[in-house]
Amino acid sequence: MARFVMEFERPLAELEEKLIALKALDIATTPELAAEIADLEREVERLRVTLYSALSPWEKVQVSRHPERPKTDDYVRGLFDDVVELRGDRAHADDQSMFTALATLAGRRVMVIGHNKGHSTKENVARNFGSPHPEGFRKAERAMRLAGRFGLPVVTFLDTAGASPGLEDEERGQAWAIARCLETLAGLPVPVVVAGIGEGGSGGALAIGFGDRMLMLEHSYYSVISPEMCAVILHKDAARAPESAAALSLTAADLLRLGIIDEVVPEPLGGAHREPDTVIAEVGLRIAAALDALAGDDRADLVERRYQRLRAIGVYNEAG
Amino acid sequence: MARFVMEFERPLAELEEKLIALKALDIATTPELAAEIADLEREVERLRVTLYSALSPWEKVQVSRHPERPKTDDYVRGLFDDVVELRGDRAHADDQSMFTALATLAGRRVMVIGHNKGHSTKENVARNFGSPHPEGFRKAERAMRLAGRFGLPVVTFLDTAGASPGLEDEERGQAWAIARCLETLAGLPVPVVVAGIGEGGSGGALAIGFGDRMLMLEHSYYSVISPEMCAVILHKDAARAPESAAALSLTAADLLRLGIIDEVVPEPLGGAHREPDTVIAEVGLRIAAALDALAGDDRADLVERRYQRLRAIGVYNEAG
Amino acid sequence: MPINDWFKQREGRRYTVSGQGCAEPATDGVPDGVWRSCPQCKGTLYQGDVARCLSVCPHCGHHFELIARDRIEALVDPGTFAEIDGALTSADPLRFSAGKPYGTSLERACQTTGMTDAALTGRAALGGHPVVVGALDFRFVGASMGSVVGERIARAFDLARDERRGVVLLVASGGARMQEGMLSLMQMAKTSAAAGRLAGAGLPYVSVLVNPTYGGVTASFAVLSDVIFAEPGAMIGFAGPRLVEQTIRRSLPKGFQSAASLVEHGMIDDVVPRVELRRRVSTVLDYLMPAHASGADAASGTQGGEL
Amino acid sequence: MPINDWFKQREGRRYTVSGQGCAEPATDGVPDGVWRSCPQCKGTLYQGDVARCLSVCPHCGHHFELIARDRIEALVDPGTFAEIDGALTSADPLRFSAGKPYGTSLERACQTTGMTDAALTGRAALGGHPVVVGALDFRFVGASMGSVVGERIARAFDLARDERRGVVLLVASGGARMQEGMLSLMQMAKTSAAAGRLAGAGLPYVSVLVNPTYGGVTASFAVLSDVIFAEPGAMIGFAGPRLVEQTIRRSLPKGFQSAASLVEHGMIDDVVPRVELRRRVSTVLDYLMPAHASGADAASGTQGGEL
Ligand SMILES: [Zn+2]
Ligand SMILES: [Zn+2]
Repeated sequence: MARFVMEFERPLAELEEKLIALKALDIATTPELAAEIADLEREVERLRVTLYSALSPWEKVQVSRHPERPKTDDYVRGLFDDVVELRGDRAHADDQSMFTALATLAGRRVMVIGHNKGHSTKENVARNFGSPHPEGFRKAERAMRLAGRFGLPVVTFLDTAGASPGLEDEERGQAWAIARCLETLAGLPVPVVVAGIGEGGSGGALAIGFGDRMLMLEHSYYSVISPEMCAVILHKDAARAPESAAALSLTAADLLRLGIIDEVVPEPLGGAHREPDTVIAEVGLRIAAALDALAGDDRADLVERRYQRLRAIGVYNEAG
Repeated sequence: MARFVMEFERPLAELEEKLIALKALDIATTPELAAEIADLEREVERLRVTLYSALSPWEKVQVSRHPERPKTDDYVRGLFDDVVELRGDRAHADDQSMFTALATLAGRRVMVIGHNKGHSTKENVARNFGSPHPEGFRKAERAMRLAGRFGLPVVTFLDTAGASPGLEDEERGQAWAIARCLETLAGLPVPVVVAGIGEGGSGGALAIGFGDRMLMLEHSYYSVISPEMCAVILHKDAARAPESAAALSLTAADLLRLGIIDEVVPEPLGGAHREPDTVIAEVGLRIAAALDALAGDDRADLVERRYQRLRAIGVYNEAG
Repeated sequence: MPINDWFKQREGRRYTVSGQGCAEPATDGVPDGVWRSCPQCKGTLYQGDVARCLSVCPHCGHHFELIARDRIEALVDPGTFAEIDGALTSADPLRFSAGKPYGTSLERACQTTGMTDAALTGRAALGGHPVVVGALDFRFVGASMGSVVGERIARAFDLARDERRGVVLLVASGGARMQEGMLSLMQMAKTSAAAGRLAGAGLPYVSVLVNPTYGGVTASFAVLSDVIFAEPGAMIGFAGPRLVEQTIRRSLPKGFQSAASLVEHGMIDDVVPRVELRRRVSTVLDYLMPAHASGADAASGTQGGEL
Repeated sequence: MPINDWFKQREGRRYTVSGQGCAEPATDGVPDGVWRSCPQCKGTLYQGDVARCLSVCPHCGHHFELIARDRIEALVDPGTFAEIDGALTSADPLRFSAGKPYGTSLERACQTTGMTDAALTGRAALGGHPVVVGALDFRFVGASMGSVVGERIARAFDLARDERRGVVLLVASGGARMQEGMLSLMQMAKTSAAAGRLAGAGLPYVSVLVNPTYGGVTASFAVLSDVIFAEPGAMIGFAGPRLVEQTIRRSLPKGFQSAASLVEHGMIDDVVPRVELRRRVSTVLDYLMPAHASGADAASGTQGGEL
């Protein structure tokens, strides 16, 4: 399968194709070819570094949406043992866009909750492209409550463009389902570790997207609104999304600076999909460290500290 | 509107019609008519007493289903002030077959929860003839939890043929919704007073149908299964419901004897629909007395005592 | 009261909560004043009549928009509202300049509304119950929730918890305030957490959703109340109707996201005309306020002498 | 374990819980024995092969009915099951004689099953965890819940709460036992209350629904568990399919009330083949059992010396 090419990668992809074409020629008949290939190889390498080492916010958004980027279930498969998936909201449906499971990370028993995009079109349809319906949030809330009752730390993986905005999603109380997740997560008497691994779209991400330790992959994003929709609102033109992406301060680096997240997990040149195993292992290490750091804390303290952390978020002036 | 005539009332209804016809004749032209009318009036009165003072279980079931029998909302209208109806399960729909409201009984603030049959065909369609869908039980559970959180005693009115047995009711988890009601009601840290006012059909009635003080109108019933369905299972013949009704021990008197309920509220000759105001007032008096008796109790004691009450229900042998 | 005495006294009482009604419109002897037209019945109305009816059309019942302060004054016991946290003002933490600069929007909103941000909160009494009350004003940047709105709402819940008050919020909003980026989104978590702590303290919270209530505000504190009412005609949802229409690629059913349809879908308790609101909310508080929290000095705080 | 060491050790581990598998069917050298035919694949099976696979067809995976004791023995740690409350027997409190006299049904059920009523309960260890385990046997009056079943289930929960054990129930039932009238119906409330108290004590409860589970048992303790599994092919619901069909006056969709459709409708966590059940439930208990409750002496009770 040819690698999916993001818009901003095209110049590089063209050079790479040219290089492949050159290499296919008969070097015996064209002796000057060797030098040409060497030149082009240097050129490709230079462009690769240039392109990827200073991704713009909009480019990062594209990387975060890369179809080959590791998904929640790749992390689960790569990191956890003794996985018991829990399914269903006990009222309407099992929403496969939200994954919930009892799982063990190197001996640490936790509850995993994550938005779950698919690896194929078929999987994506079944999982609504990772955009939960109300029953997905109710399933997540059920998992949270179970974790809270049995003292299991919660590990969440964020990877959604946002909550599903369909007619029936509205009719079944999308807002109500998200709000209940927020209230439940805030009051959970167990450690909560959040890992942003791809898209972090608005309320649908936030529903499982805050806690006691928050980490994000370097090229993942977390935003109040999608850059495209922001551009439509501001300029009536979705094509101006790159501007909006920059204005929204949605990158991991931005959010670290704003004090909303705690750490940025670096990605290999080109993005997590270039070396998924390395990235998955690194995220596993960071989550394990966060769990260990939070393990000894008193539960009431934990909830109070989480509340104070939330209360401290916001920038305003207070006169007099 | 002509009074609805129950099957077993027909002989009486025929005599009454005959009496009306006689009275319409010209007494001047037929002097012997006066004596005939007086005779018939005595006959009607004797039959009335005979018929109604020893109703069979199956006849009581018919009285309990009488379309003019006072419904939950008649009790609410007749007994309570400052009624604030609460609606909806916050997930799917507002089920009008289940009525929930904050309400005040002669100064006593309570949560009212009741199956709600309609007074007309239109109302009955809107209320599914008093048979709740899963969302009705979830609405009741929400009302219970609210009452529990704010220390409001719960008063329930039972009047349902049973939970709705439709395809979508099954798909939305009818059993799950009922079970959660049972668990919630059992653990509620407030007094629970139950009034059986009409039909008490199976799990759909039980979901709001047990508590700390249970009273039933004389001709209401409460049963593990409808007499008709029982007859179909036993004899493949719904027409043998009268036998089943007798076998099932489903009358208020039976249940008082079995220790399942605490008191039987007498009905006027012919049934509650003959003098609804009297019956409603009497039920109000009994509920108020029960609330007052339970008002001072410690909440943990209340829950423990309710559990012990449930644990004591059941008849079995224990050898050795 | 012995129940038998009460039965005797009962004569003539109403079983359900009724409204206070509004004065008859003055159709003759028209004084000089402002006239406005009703978008629902197309009638031409004397502004004075509309105002006397809490900005409800006396002919058809259409609910005109109300500014936050008027909403609060119409709801709470007269003269008991005392604003808190008025000194908070929005910063521009992201220097958000895509489109119209955020600073400019804020300045204009302050000038046109006389408010310091979209939420107005304060202590008050309601039916004699001590409450913290708040209202969002759609004129102020679409009543969107940024840091100041989030902070005022969270402080409202915290204050109520500290002083054993109920909370009553009149909510309108376009959603989270995108000009403050993730700082805005996190206000959803902050306000939801605060609402949860109030609930944990056994204190009641009633919300009233007015037209329009959408996005991150609906999906957070607005619906975490014990009882949810809505004004007639209010449109309420998470995703806006245009986005939903684009998603499903067909036109929306009639009444979609209307207050009345939300009652049918089980999401809110009732649609309450503005003129009945005070009575209804006050009755709810009669039930849900802990007995020891309510008293004659409902409007005064326990901290310092501030009203 | 330091996570880096663990990463190294990880090679070759499976990410999800796998089954124990069952022995290969003995197709050659047929010894004398009983043959049975599979209703699903129509194959003719050697009884010994079926038994070796926990009464699952080795060809198509069809799950044959299992008697309660065999279900329990197949689930718990070998040799740890010790029955409790075996001395309870059903009375005939209503002298129920419509149709076949209840007393006669009970007698026959006792004779054919060797059980004293439809529920079998006891202490056991499961994956080393102390549990109270129970199973309902459909052969005994359709595994209906009367006073004895209700009492055994309630005592199972109470015992688990007293001794800090988890509860695992293998549920099948036709519903409440109508021959005991309201005494039966009230067992729904009793068992639900008992399940709620176990939950309140922070102890886990796992239920496994097998074919068929209906009526008052589904609508009470069976689904009040923290995790709900079902056997492949199990039919589960409140109202029976015939009643539903009569109600809606059209034929039922394919798979209606099947275990697989209940997963899709969000009602149960998973369909688990019998051969994987022990491993799966034991793993759930690894997560949910309070650390101090599990130990080596899982099978022994704390009250007296009774196992
Ligand atoms: Zn008008
Ligand atoms: Zn087979």
